[in-house]
Amino acid sequence: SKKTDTAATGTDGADTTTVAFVPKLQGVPYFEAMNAGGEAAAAELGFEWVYRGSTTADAGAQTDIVKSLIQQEVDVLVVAPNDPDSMAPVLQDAADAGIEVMTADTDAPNSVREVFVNQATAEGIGTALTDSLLEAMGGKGKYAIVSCGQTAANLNSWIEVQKEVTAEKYPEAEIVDIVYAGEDEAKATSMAKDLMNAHPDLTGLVGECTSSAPGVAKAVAETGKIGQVFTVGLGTPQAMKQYLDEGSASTTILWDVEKLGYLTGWAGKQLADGTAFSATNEVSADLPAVEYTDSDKMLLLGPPLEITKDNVDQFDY
Amino acid sequence: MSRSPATAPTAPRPAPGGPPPAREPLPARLLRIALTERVALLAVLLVVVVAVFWWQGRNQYLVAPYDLPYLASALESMVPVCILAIAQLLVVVSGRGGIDLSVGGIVSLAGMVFGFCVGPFGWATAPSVVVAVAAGALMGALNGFLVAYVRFPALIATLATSYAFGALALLSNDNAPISDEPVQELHELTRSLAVPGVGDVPLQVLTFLVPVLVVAWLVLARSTYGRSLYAVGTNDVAALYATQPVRRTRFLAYVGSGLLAGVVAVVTVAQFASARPDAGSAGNGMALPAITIAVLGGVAIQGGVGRVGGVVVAALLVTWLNAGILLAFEGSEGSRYQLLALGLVLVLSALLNTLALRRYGRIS
Amino acid sequence: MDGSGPGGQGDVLLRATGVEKRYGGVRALRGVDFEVRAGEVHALVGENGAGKSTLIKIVSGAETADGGTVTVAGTALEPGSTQAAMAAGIATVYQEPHLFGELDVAENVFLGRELRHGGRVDRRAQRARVVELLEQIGLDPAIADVRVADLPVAEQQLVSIAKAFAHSARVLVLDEPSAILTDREIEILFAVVRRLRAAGMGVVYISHRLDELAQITDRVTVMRDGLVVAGEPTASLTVRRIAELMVGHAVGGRGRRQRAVDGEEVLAVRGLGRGERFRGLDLTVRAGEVVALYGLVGSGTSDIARALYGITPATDGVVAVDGRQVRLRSPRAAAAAGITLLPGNRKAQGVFGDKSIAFNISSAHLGFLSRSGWFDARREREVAEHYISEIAIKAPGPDTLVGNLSGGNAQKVVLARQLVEKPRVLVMEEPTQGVDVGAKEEIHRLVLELAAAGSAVLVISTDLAEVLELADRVVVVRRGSVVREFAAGATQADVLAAAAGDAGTTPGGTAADPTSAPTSAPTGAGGTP
Amino acid sequence: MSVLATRPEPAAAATTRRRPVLRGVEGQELVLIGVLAVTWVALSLATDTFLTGGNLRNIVFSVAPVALIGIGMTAVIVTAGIDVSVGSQVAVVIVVVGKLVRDAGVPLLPALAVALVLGGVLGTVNGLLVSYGRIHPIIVTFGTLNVYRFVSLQIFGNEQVSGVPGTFAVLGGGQRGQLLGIPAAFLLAVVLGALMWCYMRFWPTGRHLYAVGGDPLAARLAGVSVRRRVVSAYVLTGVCAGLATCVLIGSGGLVQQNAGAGLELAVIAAVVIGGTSIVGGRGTVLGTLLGALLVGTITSAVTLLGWSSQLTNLFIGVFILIAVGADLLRERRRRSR
Ligand SMILES: Nc1ncnc2c1ncn2[C@@H]1O[C@H](COP(=O)(O)OP(=O)(O)OP(=O)(O)O)[C@@H](O)[C@H]1O
Ligand SMILES: Nc1ncnc2c1ncn2[C@@H]1O[C@H](COP(=O)(O)OP(=O)(O)OP(=O)(O)O)[C@@H](O)[C@H]1O
Ligand SMILES: [Mg+2]
Ligand SMILES: [Mg+2]
Repeated sequence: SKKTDTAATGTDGADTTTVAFVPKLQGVPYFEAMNAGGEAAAAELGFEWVYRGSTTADAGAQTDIVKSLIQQEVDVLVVAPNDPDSMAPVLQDAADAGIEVMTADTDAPNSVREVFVNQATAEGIGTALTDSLLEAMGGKGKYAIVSCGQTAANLNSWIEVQKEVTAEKYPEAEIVDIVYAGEDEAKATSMAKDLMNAHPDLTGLVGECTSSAPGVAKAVAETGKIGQVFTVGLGTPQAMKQYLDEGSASTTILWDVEKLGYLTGWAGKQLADGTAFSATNEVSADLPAVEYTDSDKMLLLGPPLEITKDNVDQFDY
Repeated sequence: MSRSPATAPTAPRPAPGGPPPAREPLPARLLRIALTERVALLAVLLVVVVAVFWWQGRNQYLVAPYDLPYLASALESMVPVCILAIAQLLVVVSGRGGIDLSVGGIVSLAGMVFGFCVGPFGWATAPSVVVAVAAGALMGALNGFLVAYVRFPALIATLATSYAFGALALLSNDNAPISDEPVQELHELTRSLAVPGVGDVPLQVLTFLVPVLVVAWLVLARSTYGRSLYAVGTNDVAALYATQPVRRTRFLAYVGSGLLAGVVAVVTVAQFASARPDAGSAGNGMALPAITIAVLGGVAIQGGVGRVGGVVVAALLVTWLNAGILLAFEGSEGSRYQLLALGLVLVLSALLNTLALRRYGRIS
Repeated sequence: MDGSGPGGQGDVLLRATGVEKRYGGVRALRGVDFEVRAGEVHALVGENGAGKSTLIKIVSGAETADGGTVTVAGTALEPGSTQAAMAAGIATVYQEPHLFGELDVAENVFLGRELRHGGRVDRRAQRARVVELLEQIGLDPAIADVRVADLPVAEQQLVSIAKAFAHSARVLVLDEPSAILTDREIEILFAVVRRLRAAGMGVVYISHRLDELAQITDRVTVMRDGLVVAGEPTASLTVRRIAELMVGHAVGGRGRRQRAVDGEEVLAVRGLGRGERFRGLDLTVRAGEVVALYGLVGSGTSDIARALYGITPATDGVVAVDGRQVRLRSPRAAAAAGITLLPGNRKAQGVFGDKSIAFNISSAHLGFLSRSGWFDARREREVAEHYISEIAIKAPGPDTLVGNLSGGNAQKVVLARQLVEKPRVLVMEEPTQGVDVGAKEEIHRLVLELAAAGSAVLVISTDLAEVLELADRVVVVRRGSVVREFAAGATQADVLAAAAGDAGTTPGGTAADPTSAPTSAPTGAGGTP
Repeated sequence: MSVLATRPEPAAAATTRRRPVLRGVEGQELVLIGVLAVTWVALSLATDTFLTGGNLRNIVFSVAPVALIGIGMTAVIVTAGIDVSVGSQVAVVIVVVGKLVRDAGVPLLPALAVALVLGGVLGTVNGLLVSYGRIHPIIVTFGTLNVYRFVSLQIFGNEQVSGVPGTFAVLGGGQRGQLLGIPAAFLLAVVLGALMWCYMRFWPTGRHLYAVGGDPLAARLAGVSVRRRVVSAYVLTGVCAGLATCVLIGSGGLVQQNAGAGLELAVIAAVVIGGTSIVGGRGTVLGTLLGALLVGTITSAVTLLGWSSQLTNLFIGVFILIAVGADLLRERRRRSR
């Protein structure tokens, strides 16, 4: 069937703007939820939303996709870079092609992006993770972190904060080890078990990303240590539900991903229309006051959410 | 099957006493070559793919025009995989189950070496490039020593070293990429070059890919070493009896592979303006795609057979096919259908090839 | 004579009619009719590339014919199925031994038709049976559970013969079984074949050693260029006549040559040795001289050859070429010293199967054919074309894949490789294995020419007739050391006795065998049975 | 006759060069057992946590999938083939079965059957393309690696399967997945491995696998039905992949799109470390299981010793070289004697 893409081939100056979003990879609930939010924004604010992700999370594949979007002459390009610095060059190409460039979820600070839609500050996430875990652990004890990609910039920045917060606020608590399981839940589970074996007195585990959060919870459940070892993590609600219910996961730290997607779409539309952001923006009824800091050109969704078994059912992703 | 790419079809033998074999008409001849010669088959396929997508683009079936500039810019992602496929060509041809799974690890580690030289050490580009490529060659030499002299199965030796190199790359800078000012400026090496009539061609095609291809072709098709390599790969005992330096020949193939991986490391660092410790392992890693391209290009895994031409055509085919598929879909399906397309091209072209070879009586 | 047994009287067991086979452009078979009767040994002879192996491959289901039919005892055979052929009672020994290096002898013999016990392979029964078989064909029963890869190629050939005997067949096909066997082993083989014939079996016997035919076969079918040109009782044919039928024209006979050799010492070997393989070898070969190294399988001659070529270097002793002492650490070193080797195992050590004739010939002369690291493909072609005509390699051209050549033509290609750079010392292992009379003469002529041109030639052959025909001196090796040396003109009996030692083989013992008399006639077109 | 039967000389070689085949345990297996033993002893001395039930359980459980697929892969590689598509086979089976047990609530046995059959089908496609299509296995399976991955992603349809029930818990890593305190998944691998070991050693068709790998032409001439053997090896691998998938689903939870990614290398590594010749004709399942165990041990050892986890792969690499290298040296010495 013909792709009637008046906007895409923007030559005939049609008015519909196209905002394209490139996730780190397709198919994971997190980005699919952002996509849903973006589509909602597109419907309400009247622009075209393109969502195109690769099957593997690497800079090369992402670059090819960005290229195809440049070729498509979209008006706004939003990227959640797998590797921030690697994206800089191709984002430059996009800007040269007259496309408004922005980042969401993960920033590319050294790039030409005009705005970064941030879900929450590293401080916010790191602190929330640490506080909710140590609340479960009773403010003291040894815990370990099961992270994912060794080179994932944002995860590493959160871990830094967790270290600081633990050191300052919880003198009796200690991070005994940090391991990397990649985007592989099974590996995360097995590594979590290794950690519990290596440190019999371990009382806490953090799953740093959406694949290791359920992973560590599963490990606790399978070793029957529910109540002895507490886990928190950045997991998507539906994936964490069963663990939150059975108690192998205390809390999962996240934010309203669909709202993040909506905000992203909105921001893209603003860029396309050339409307500048003000210090606080009324984006929608759900997002009455989104803050914008001009120094680092960053839109901030707000503080992270603490999702527990009580509110997990509010989210359908 | 394994015979097809590298050997000219046997001319009909004038059956003594019998009637001389009838001259084959040109079209039939072209068809036979197209079907029996892997390179020709792929070339035809390439033309078809490009033509179809171009036509679709013209008639708005794609989300964007499939034109020369786009094809040119797509070459950027082909440079690394194509060079690495040539590296695989070298080692696979060298025989005895030759293969190099460690190219990914080498790209990562050599890339970090390059990053350190340019960044923290603040060296000039030229010496840094030399050091990085040399580092690659050195790692290749380790593989070569293990395979040719200690007689490790290539698959095991290079798998082990790929684990090791990858780990060292991560350790080298504690997981962090190197992307400070000087490293970012390296992007100049891979800026695109406006070619009149074509559009912007990525510079590395001319500065890295083409030279590599020319040299590889000269070495394999024209040099004494190339001949020795094919002999060793076909039957290393016979090669030994034919006074070939079997071990050295095989060893050098792996050195060459490592060296090319070093070149790719430089290209990748420049292209992404940052030296990433997981450059060669991110996603599916760099080794398997490279091997896939080599195999598609008609390199026979049992050794002794394979050509630069075939690998290049295969790389072009896959690159431009993928580029087209991305434009064929609005959403995310594109990158999934890329998998399907690659799989089908691999199997069907090989199938066609074998059927043809049986039809034309080249395999018994 | 012994040959005319019940031959030809029995009813037809195997009949092939109008068999056609093409390989691409090559017409290997052009409507061949062929039959084997019960209780006859039927010889199939022809030049290299005549189509013998192709025919028997089709009969055994290893290849599928393009036309024609094969019937066994009247019932048509399913084409292209080895199982069907076996089931019909056809057992085949192919020209190239087809065994599994990683498996042991017993398993090889029964592979595909294992003796079973409750579904499992009955190793004990198999082993017992194999020990019998090995003894029948004169092999050391101890090898029953040895990896085939560890056996010398001649023993491998015998194992594949044992494999064919192992199963009660009605038709036994032997494709050049004698090509790499010693005369002694051949006699043993004949004894077994005679017993099978007596038992009413039909035997197809392919060979280039025409003098054997009179001893063992009842009928001879001659093929040329994929056609049958004659089929007559052996008794009514002479070796010369058969040779003429094969070649298609009269062949010139030639008596044993007598020539004085007074060239200077080219190859001088002193006290050469390697572990238990061989020791204390003293040997000299003069310019223009042809010396033969003769020994039974396992006597160590092959190891001496490998040592002289630096494949498995000697551990002690010295070698000098033209008076200069040389260290033979690797084949390259040997070649640099002017020594080249025609390897004994064509398939494994000789040919690059899926490469062209040109590639195969040039492979040992890359330096010679290169200018400053760049390979000269034009000269390569010229060289290849030169030898294709020079030693009559039957092939479309230099681009033909050697894997597609007949056994004998492949052998010629490997030989050509040794000649390109006019070596000072030419060591030849089984120089004419699987080569037809015509080609054999050519190769012998070449060897002599090479010698005449001042090279020193060391022939390592188990074909005694050939040894005596070619050599100016025969050096007999037993258990790794020289036991005796004969000047030209020695009789087969003497040499054989020396080689076999006293182990039950005195000239008398040989004479006792009625068939041994004809054996001593020189091979080639020369003598008559 | 007896006069004629002069033996060829009992060549000095016979004693040295010639070694009888089919001794109880192959060289590489001995070496691996040695290396494993040393490592385990060292670890139990170095840490007081290694020799704990929990840890050993975790090790053997985490190697179970690789070991299971390795059983089939050994057969494939012995026939001089290779199957790099196992990871994608797992992906297809895991999404289908995952959705079945979650959405249709299919119970254990039917789900298991589906997994095995589906795996078998995927394997059959490979086998037929290799044997009847006469395409080199690496081309075929690189092709299907991509095609199967595509298929599974289409079935996933943009969302991972979360909240999978514990239908397969008996094969999972939890208490329910244990038999006498040993993970059932691992026991399964051991039992199947033993069966396969006997089959490849004592049954005619099992031996034929070696013949096919050693020299297919010779095998055909000997009357071995080469194609059937080849197909059977790939089918078996597919079935094993199906079984391994059930272990991966285990006590349920999350099923990701990247399931099985990179598994092919882990399996092939285990097989080749186990002494199976990549060019075919030689190898045993026992070696494969030991190879898998070695890799698993090292992975968890690094964490137990509290070393930075980037070191893991470094050590795996080094140990592979040690384990395989030791056998090479043995062989070298044997040959030079
Ligand atoms: N003694 C031998 N007999 C038969 N084949 C051998 C022997 N030694 C080696 N080969 C075969 O020859 C191949 C090459 O052997 P090798 O590596 O020793 O060659 P080489 O000439 O010594 O190399 P280089 O000259 O560079 O040292 C081996 O793969 C092996 O299969
Ligand atoms: N697989 C093949 N492909 C192409 N041509 C072949 C093939 N096998 C045999 N030929 C050709 O068929 C012809 C007959 O070969 P064949 O092996 O039957 O000869 P032969 O009589 O056995 O010779 P020799 O006595 O040397 O073994 C030869 O010209 C050979 O080149
Ligand atoms: Mg023949
Ligand atoms: Mg000998």
